[in-house]
Amino acid sequence: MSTPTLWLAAVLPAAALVAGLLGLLLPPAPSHDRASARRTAVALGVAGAAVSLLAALALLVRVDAPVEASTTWIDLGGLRVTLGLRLDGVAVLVATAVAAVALAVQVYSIGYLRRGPHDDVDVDHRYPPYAAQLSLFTAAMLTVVVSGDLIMLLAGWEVMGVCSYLLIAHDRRLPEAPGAAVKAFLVTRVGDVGFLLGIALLGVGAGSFRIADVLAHDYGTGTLTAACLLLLAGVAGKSAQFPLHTWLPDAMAGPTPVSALIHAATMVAAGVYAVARLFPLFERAPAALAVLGVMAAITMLLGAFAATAQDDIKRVLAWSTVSQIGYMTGALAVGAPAAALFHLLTHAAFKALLFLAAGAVIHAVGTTLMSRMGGLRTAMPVTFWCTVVGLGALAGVPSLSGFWSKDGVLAAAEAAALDGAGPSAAWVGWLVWLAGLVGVAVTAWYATRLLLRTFLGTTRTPLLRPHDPPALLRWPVLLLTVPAALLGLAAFAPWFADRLRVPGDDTGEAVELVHLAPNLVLPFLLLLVGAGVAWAGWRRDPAADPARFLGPLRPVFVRAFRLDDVQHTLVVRPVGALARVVRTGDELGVDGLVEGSGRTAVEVGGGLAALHRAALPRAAAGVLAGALLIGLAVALIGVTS
Amino acid sequence: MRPVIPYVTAALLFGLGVYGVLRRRNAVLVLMAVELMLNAVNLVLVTADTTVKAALPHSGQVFALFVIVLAAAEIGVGLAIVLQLYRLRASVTVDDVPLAEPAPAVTPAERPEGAVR
Amino acid sequence: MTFGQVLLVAVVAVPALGALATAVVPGDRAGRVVGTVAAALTLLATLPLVGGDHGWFGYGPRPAVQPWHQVDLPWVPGLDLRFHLGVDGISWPLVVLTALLTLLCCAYTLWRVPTGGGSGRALVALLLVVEVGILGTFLALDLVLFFLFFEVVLLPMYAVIAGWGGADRRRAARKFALYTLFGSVLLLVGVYVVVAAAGTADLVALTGGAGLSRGTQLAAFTLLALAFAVKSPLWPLHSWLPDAHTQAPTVGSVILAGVLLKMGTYGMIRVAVGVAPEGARWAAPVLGVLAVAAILIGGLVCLAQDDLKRLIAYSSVGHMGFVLLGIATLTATGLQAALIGNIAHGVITALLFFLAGAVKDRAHTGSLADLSGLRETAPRLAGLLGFAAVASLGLPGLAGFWGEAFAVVAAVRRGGPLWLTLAVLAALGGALTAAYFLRLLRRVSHGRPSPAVAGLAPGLAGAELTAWAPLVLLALAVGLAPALVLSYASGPVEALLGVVP
Amino acid sequence: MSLVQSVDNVAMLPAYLAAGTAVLVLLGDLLVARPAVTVAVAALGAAGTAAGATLVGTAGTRRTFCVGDDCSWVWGGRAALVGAVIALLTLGVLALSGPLLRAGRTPVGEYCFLLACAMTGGVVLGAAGDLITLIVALETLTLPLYVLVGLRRGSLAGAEAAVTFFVVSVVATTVTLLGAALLYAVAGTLHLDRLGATLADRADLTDLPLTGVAAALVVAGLAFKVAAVPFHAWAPATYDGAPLPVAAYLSTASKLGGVVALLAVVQRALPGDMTGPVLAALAVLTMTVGNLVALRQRRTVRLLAWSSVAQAGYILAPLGALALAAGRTGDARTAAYAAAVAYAIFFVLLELAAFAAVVALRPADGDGGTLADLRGAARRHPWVGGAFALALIGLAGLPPGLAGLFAKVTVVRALLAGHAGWLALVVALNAVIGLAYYLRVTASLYATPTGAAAVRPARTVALALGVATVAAVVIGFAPQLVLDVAAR
Amino acid sequence: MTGADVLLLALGAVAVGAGALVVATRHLVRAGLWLVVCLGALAGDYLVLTAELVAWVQVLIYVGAVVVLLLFAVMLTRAPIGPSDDLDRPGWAAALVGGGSGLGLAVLLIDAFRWSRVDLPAAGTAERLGEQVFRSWVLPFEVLSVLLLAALVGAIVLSRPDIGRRSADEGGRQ
Repeated sequence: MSTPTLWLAAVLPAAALVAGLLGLLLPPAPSHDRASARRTAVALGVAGAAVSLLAALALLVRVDAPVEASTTWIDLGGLRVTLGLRLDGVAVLVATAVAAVALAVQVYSIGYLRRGPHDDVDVDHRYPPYAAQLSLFTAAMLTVVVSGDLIMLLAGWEVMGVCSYLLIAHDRRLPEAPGAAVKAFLVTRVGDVGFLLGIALLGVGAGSFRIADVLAHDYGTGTLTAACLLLLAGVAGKSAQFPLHTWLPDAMAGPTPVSALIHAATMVAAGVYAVARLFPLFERAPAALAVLGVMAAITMLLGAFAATAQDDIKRVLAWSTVSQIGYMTGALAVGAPAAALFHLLTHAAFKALLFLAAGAVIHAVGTTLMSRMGGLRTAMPVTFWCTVVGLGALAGVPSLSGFWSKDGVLAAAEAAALDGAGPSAAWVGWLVWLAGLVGVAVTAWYATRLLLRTFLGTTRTPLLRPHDPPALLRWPVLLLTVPAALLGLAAFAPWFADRLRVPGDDTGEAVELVHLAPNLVLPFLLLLVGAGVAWAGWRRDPAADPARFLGPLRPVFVRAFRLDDVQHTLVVRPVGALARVVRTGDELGVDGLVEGSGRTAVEVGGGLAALHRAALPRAAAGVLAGALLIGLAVALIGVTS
Repeated sequence: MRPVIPYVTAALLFGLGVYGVLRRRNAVLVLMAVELMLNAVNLVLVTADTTVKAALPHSGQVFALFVIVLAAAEIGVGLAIVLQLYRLRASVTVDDVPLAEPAPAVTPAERPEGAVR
Repeated sequence: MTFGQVLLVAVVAVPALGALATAVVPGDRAGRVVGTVAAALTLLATLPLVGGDHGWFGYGPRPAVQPWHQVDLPWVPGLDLRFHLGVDGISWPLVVLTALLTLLCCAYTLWRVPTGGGSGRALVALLLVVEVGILGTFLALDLVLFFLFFEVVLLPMYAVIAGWGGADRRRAARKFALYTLFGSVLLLVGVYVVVAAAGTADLVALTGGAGLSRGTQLAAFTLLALAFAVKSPLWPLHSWLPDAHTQAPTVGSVILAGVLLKMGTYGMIRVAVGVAPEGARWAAPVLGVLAVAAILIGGLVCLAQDDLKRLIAYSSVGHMGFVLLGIATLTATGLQAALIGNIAHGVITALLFFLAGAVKDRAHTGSLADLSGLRETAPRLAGLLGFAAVASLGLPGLAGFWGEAFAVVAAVRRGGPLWLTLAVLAALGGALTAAYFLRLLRRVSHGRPSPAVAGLAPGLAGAELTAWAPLVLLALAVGLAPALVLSYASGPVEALLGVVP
Repeated sequence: MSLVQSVDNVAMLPAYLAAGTAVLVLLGDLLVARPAVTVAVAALGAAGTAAGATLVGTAGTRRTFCVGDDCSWVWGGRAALVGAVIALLTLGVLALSGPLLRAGRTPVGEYCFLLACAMTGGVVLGAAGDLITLIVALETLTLPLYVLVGLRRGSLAGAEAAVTFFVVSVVATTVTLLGAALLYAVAGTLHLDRLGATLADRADLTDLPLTGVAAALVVAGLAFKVAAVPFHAWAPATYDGAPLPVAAYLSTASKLGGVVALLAVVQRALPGDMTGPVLAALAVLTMTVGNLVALRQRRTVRLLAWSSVAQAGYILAPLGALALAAGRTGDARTAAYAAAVAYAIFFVLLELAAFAAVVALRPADGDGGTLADLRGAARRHPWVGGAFALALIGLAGLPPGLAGLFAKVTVVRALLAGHAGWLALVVALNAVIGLAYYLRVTASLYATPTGAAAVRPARTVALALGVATVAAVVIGFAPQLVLDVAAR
Repeated sequence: MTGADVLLLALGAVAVGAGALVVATRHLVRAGLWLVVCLGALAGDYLVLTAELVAWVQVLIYVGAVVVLLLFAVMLTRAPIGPSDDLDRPGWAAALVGGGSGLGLAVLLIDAFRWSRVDLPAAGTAERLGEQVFRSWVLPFEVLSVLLLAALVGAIVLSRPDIGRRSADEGGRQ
């Protein structure tokens, strides 16, 4: 491996990391020199992301074959932990996406976290730590991407969790923000328990945590299945898959750019990426893939249906993320990692675009509720058109990026279902395929609804004078429109497709991302149906919400099938109660025993002392009785022995 | 001669002495009971001289002599002590001699100050 | 005497003499300065210890303990007691940590003496005596000497708590003293069970069982493990700790949590496992189960805790549970995890207690209900608290990760249904750790400033930064480069495990 | 054959010195009639006795008053140790008596004379080779103390203490005498070594229940002297009523005498399988009850008294190892005896220091007072308070009171050498209870003072305290000194 | 049963009976007198057992000195001459312990000696005993002298409270 490549790969996370660490040293509080602190923070954040992006682009050019380098980090009693890089096409592509989105978010944040027009409070008085945390977040994700060692991957993985926690809790005006942040971290952390155990199983089996060693090791089926299932728990947490998806919608309490970062390129992508990275292991564990498939199918539909009823624009997008990640994991489940990764990339582009655009809307109208928007098309044309592109890609409008990648997923599922292709069982293919198809229609429905409710019709808050955002906000959105629209076409470029080849795939066949076949029509038809129904509903009464047609299902969908409540009832409350019980038990039981023995000693002492609260004869009696008893005992022992 | 006769006499005398020590309230009577016990010991010692093949003849009787002297000395001092007590309290009832300090006069509220802390 | 031997003796003698000097120097501040200088000199003396003979170049079987330097002088032959000190890869990091923390505490005391009665220099002198005991415990290679130093710590620490602690300090201090004495008298009996059976108290000779019968080993391990379990503390023998920590002054908590508890875990590795390996093998499942119980119960209690210092104290129960789980696995991985967990916990919890002390000193309350919005008024303090909490919950890349994650890995490595279950439960305990620390941060850092917090000055004193910065850096450094701690330990650990049947 | 036993006067020198001291004090008091001279004579005599005991002891074992192989007087290492220590304790107590004697309500001459008589008893006790000498010496040690205890003029507590001590002591002596008489009736000899040999040789005697009971009665009677439970109830009342220096003497020299007497019969005369279980039971009871009751004491001297009851338990504990067959092997026995002696030496030193500190902190001629009276004492008198704290911590058996720590270690080691692990555990757990009240006293020494005026400690008391403390520190670092002399 | 046995039995019965009255009578002074009877009977026992010197010393010291001393003490403490009701405390414990020890000892002794028979040894005359004391038991004899001296001085000190005051005055003068 050539040294420059190595250096570039190291720079990739390091640049952001350094920027982040330096940023943390800046004065966080409002103080007399905060203007300069903010400037420094901005410079550091943007520079970190930019350098990372440049490095990623350079690597994109340089890396055409997988490269790997590692050095021992620490050897724990025969278990080798390495500090290593493992670069292949997938890694470089994902890294590029991450860095690009990160840069866009950094730039966007400069403008977004200024004083808002409808807010007297100085929102960004803690900008330096915010920017630094963004940088750290990026660095962590990039670490996950380039890491050649499971422990190192875990490091990035967990740091991401912490950063998400910090960033979601950033906004001090929102009372629900800290709770959402804690939830985000905790739910993913619970998943990470499985992830850690899975890694431990793999590492212990191979005697090393290096991914190459792990992939090369021949595990027993039981171990492998267990390890893969455990890894899936972590994946479910990070990638917001059922049943650990509940944190993601709540995480919308964070500032919108943070949401963009989390949803587009970092947290949620990490799970999919990790599975793809270790795909050869999953291929050998069909049971795990089946579980993944079920999970994916449920998630797809769950997310899609939940998105239909939301009023909060960010929550619609959040649920759509849940659903789209379901497509990716579905692709993985049917043995098409390339399709999953392709969808990941296109999703990164259009979801970042959508969030930043939504941010622009929120910025303009000062609310996230669609019921208070409407008719913004004229006031915000740029934002409107960008959103149209984004939503089109999301829904899978032909020729936009999402169309191609979603088609890839559906085609793979169809192949698995009909032809039994891929490593998983046919029923998994059927499940994913059917769920995917339904999902297409529903996605089209809620995308249309979002567009109509937000931009068309009449304005519902007439006092506002919304306008397109300033340049700092506009340009990132505009630039993201390009990949959101066009990235799908890259699938036709062999060099691109080839880069999405996962490690286990050494067949040498060309990676086929797009299947230009008649059955492309089927999803397109479903799309039209979904969009048409939504449009029809809106036409009947442009002021009303099309979601009203959901009828009694609406509240269920709003609450996302009440899974939050289930989680609260089944996990949160029992744990809290258990904690109180254990605390009481510890204080009264364990400590009570200790204190009690002390008290008992004192009591017994008191009792014995009371025995001595007597007159002299008792002392003499003690002597004589003692002698008598001892004599008696000795005599008896003497007689018996 | 049946040595068991004086031995049992001694045992019974000792028992009577023990009973007296424990029963009597008057310090002088207690001392008398002690004398009974000591005499029981002496009887054992003197009788033992007849029963054992001692390395030194008459050791028991010698010991008994020493015990008599010892008892005399103790009674002398003991009576002086009892009389001293009588001078101070005008009573020689041993039941009035406490073993423990008088019951605490401090209130429970004060206790943590001095005792527990 | 070689240079290394001089250093070894100096490491114990300098703080002892320093304590004396501190006590007799006229003037309170002068005394504190003298004490701090002595602590600094001690730290300086510990550092070059690393430059010893690390390898084993001789012929024949590898001895289980190969000190880099050692001093071996007769003391009380009638009690099988020799003044035998030595340092190796297992003890050296702990020695340095002890010296460092004591120095930081002394320096901190230069700036602020806790209110409550005693003079500052008496506090510094007591801290130095505590240091003597801890360092001696880590360095002792004679069982009886080990016990002796183990006991030295007790009363000075009692005095620190009782003299400078919080409102309920007397009771807490008494509980601490009596409970830990309960542990150390068991240690005494255990030590002489071994010595009486083996005829020697030399740890180098004893390590590996030294031909002790199985029955003796079981008895010895039970006694020794109980003793160390009290000190560590292992659930359910932990209940002295929350009270002591809550009531102790900041520096007392720092020393207590930072290094004093490590005497227990160190003893468990070096003495209990080393001397009675067969007993260790026999008791490992029980130890493992209790360790996991400690993790879970510590976590759950923290989750329902409403006092800052008490929460941190209970968190120690959980963390020490991970360390003991590592030891209980009796694998090289587990022991190394325990060693690094020891160091990490020392650094991080010391920092946490410093911070909790700072919060409490400023806001005059430690109740979580009365604290909130710290990041609004004192952002740096809140940031550091966040850092420490995150480090403590075992974030990879910071010191706490290695010990906890690899204790779990070690349990997985040990294999079998029991250990796998323990691994799963311990990993869940890790999630609990996150839960209560996040709850702590949410209460203290976020939200609107409470009345107690509203008036805080945003800045930090220079002394505080001086005391904390090394800990922050260490938490990072050990996290990023665990080899700092473990590179010297692998040899001794392998050798130790080489003798475990 | 001469009419009178041949006498080795060199071997008898310590006894002569001790008895001579008594006589000289009496004469000096009669002829010179100056308290200072009397005290000086007594002090010189005590010092001379200690020196003589040591000198004669270093020259090897000397025996005299022999009948055949049985000797009534054996001046060996143990005797020299006991003699020297008792003489030194007498010297120390004399120093502590300074304020009491200067206060003027105590007859100086008689006080010193009685003390010297008691010392004579103690010196003879260590060398006694037969039961008669042993018991007579023990009485000589005790009888003057009845008087001394009652010497607080006009104090009802003092008179009551004297009566208590006297009555219980007489009863206990009678029990001992009965045991001795029965032993004689069984074995036909009164010399300890011969008794031991006889009982070891003749299984028919040891099978007799009477023999066991006789042995038990001797042990029980002697256990009274060390205030072992259940023969202890006199101790707190007596200590508290007696003048402080006399209480100090009772809890150090007198207790040491009891230990020596017990050891003499247990080691030389009685078979271990008879005495072992008795001693083990006594040890367990003694330390546990002593410690538990001490938890509830509010008067300083009573607390010390109960603690010294508990300490007697630790002294007896190693002998409890004799209860087991493994504890009766040669090495284990030797270790047990040596441990008991060593513990006793460590203990009397620390106890003397503790009493010296109490004397120093209390007004002359006062009693021990309550614990509340000691509040903040260490802040008013840092050195005295520090020494007191050190002594208390030593009694608790913790560093920095290394002497006490090594004492406990010695006991535990001896017990484990005798495989009496359970007894070692009891000792260990009792040490925990012990710490509870020692800590309470120590902590109250350093508490905020309540404002009582500071009393300036007398010079002699300070000297005694200083010497005892320095000695405690020295043997704390070099316990081998004590272990060596104790093992002889 | 020889004549000696009969004598022993008779004297023993007298001694035990008198002893019982010593501990049971309600007259203080009579207790002293019964003690004389008991001690006298014992002296007779000694004579039968050929311990002549001990018997005479018993009569001299015990009956002659100790009992007189005790009676003086009874007088000095102004005890009532007639019967008094408050001499005893409830007696079950005392009876238990006293009876237990007396009977227990008796059983042990009977168990040890049964109905064995011994010949009486040479008489313990003053000459023989003196020889024994000075041949074999000089040491305790000497120590006892110190004890007696101490007892003497001690008894005087306690009995005369003015001794302390005198030295106090001297201390004051110096």
